[in-house]
Amino acid sequence: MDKTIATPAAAVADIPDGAVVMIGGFGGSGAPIELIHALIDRAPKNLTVINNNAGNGHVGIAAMIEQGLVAKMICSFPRSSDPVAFTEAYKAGRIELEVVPQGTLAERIRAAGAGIPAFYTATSYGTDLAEGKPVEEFDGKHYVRERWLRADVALIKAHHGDPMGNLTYRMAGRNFNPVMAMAADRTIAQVSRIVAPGDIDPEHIVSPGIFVDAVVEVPNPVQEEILIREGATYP
Amino acid sequence: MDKTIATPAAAVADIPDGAVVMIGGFGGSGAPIELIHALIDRAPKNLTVINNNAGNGHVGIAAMIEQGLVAKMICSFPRSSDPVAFTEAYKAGRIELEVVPQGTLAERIRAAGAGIPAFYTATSYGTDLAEGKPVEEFDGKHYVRERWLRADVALIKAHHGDPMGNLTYRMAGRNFNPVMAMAADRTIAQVSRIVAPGDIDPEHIVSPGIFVDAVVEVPNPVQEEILIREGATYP
Amino acid sequence: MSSLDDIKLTNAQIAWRAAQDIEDGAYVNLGIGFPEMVAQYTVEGRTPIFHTENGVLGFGPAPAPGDEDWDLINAGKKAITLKPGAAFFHHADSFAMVRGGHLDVAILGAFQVAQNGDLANWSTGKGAIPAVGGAMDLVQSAKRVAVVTDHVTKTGEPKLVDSCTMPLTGVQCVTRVYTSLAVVDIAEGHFVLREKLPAISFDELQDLTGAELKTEGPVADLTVPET
Amino acid sequence: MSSLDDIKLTNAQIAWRAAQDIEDGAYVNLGIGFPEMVAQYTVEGRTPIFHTENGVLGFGPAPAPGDEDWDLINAGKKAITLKPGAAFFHHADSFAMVRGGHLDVAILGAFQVAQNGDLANWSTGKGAIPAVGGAMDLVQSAKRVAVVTDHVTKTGEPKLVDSCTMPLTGVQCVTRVYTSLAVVDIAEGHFVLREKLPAISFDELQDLTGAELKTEGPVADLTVPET
Repeated sequence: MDKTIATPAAAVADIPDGAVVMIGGFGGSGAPIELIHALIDRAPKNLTVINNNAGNGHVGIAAMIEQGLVAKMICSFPRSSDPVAFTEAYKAGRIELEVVPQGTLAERIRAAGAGIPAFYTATSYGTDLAEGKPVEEFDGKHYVRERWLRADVALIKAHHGDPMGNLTYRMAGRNFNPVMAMAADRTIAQVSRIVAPGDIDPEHIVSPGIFVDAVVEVPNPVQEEILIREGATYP
Repeated sequence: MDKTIATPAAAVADIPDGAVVMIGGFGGSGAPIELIHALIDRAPKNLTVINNNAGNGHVGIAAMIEQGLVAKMICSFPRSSDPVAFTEAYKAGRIELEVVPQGTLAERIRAAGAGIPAFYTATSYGTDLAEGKPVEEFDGKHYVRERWLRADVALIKAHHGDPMGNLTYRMAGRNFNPVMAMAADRTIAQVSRIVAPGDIDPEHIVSPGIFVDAVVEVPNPVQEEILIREGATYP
Repeated sequence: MSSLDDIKLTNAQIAWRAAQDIEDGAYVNLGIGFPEMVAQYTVEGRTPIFHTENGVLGFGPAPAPGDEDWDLINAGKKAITLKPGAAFFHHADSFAMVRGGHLDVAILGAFQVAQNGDLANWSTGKGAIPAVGGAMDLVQSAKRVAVVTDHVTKTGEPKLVDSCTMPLTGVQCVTRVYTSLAVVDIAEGHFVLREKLPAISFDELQDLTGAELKTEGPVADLTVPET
Repeated sequence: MSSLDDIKLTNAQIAWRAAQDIEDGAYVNLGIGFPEMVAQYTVEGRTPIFHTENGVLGFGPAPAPGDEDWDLINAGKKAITLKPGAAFFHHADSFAMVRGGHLDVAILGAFQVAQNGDLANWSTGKGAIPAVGGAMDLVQSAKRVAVVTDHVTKTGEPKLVDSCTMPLTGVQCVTRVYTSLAVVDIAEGHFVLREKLPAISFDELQDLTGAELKTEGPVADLTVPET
């Protein structure tokens, strides 16, 4: 079994118009910029994008929005140091927004990966974000019922990967990446280095290969934060 | 902050009669035998014990049952190579049994640790084990609602631990231990070695210290499977 | 027909037949006991990845006696070894793999399989101490749920039945049954015979089956090597 | 009373006061911005462990400029460092810590806090793009939820109110408010004044507060160092 794919372009080649796409990362940390930019080159339309944020500057998810790929964002925090791409699209009515509390977002994604179609959380009870959702009382406390959140594709960034799809991450770059890997029909991981099966200690694997469909090596990935500080624009 | 405790006896000294006690391990793998035996020495009564199994031979959980500590077992599989302790107590009406499908057991425990009071699973739908539980249809499929499973105390077995409570595990000895660590008011871990904070790579910590209240070093822990093959009895 | 005992497949042969349907790279969970034998007959050139509920993916056969490490066991509490690329994880993650539909194949034993795919394999319902393990999770969520079993019970009663009389493990979950006499699919609420031993006639097989055996096109010969 | 601006505490001083209540070994989450300052005033001899939503426990202050590693950031996307014993984990585990009640203290900013503990801090409700982050998770589940805030808005309106008029972040969740003028607890649906600046009278403080300030025993002087 060999899940490696030669290039980011080849890895994202089959993502169709209208796809629901999870994209890992929290800000620039753990953001799969090379996969995102390869997707922009392909330019599918009407995507629903799931990420904690809604892009920053003019690269990554912000560039996806500017290039007109994104019909809807599902995120917890559509602000950033330079949120102009999302803000303009939103105010012009070109993009739909679903705001989800960050922990609920993470848990909805994990629930999809774990086969849990719905769960209860105290988060958002009594707030506008709970409107229309079933509420139930357990042991005298109120909870809101939330549904799983699945995707057609997940684009994630890992650190080391092997051909079986086993992955490690790098520091806080882990964030949403391992749960998104579980929740998509097809999970595509960019890794800084592909190693041989067995080279990652079985104790240290964070995402077992069962959750990963494709691994593409990007040896020196750019860091979104650096690009933004340089004022970079894609393409 | 120093969560280390000198001896298993001191670590379990406060567990009262009637406590709900999660005990990690799957068979003998990852079973905290020294903590269990220290608890038997203390001999609290009317405990509810949560474990995948219900003891084997005449050591560990089986010995807890034989010594009359256990009023109720919550487990997925109360059988073993030598299940006489549980079987006799059950047939004599001295012990109550709640059988939970293994994945539901793991998820109920994880849910308690994650603040999810209830969730839906397809597991057990249409079976006797779903009797009396709410059923709901999501996207055309039926699911059973399950409640979280909390405990007063968790006794777990880890590999390395530091004074802040950070833990690693050893091979398949991981099993229920990390989720039980999350789900108890007080989590007591026996570890083969206590190392200094920072000695465990932050990338390799499986249970962050926030889930762990007490760490006790048991340098050469016995393996339950070996005890059983030797025909050992405790005390 | 000769005596059933003379013609029927051994468990090893049933396991061999089940192994032929496991694709390269498939993620597979094998039930404790008889189903575990399927791993021994992995088709040359294919590398399925075996999952065990207690938190290992990518394990291999038992170690040599004396080499056991009892922290490295499978769901049947037997010592195992690791293949390159194996991974450890905790129980909630392990069942996220199961419940989340990430396993390609689960193969289990059965007391009874009904023509609608209902499976009874966890409790005889006769006052024995109930013990379910991970079976209810596996049958509801693996992409393909198959059963390996004798075609009939030790007393000659059908195990493929109209509807299960024993407590269910899962509803409408089994899609293929590998028996000691035949390979039977379950489709749209019916048994569909795919393969049978040449030594048994269709009518004889039907007599040993508790519900109608439909056919769709020709029924292939079920041929397996001596084992 | 002198001008409010002359007597009121700086944000640094409010943060200092909040830091005095953080116990040794407490697990603490500090909101983005002003609340983050609380970490700078950790009491000598205490070692709280700081949690950030994006998957780090046990982080330390910002690195020297130029030493940033942008894979190592906090929820405010600022570069951080690690203390010995730090751990990384994914987002679902991070919010398991939050939602599961494992955090001892969460300290957040506020637009409004109501006397029943309701908090509004995520949306002005005025057509700005909504952005909630992890606030709704934190306020419902940390063992103790405290707020650091100016006592009044820039235009002099009370931020401690009878009931919130802005969209809620959480209901009945805040138990203590550290303001630029006072320390106020919330107990049984009421504000209870614990400490106030000596330079302001009770009546003056009440006038700047949108609901009744109750007292239980003596009100202590709120005294903080110059910062």
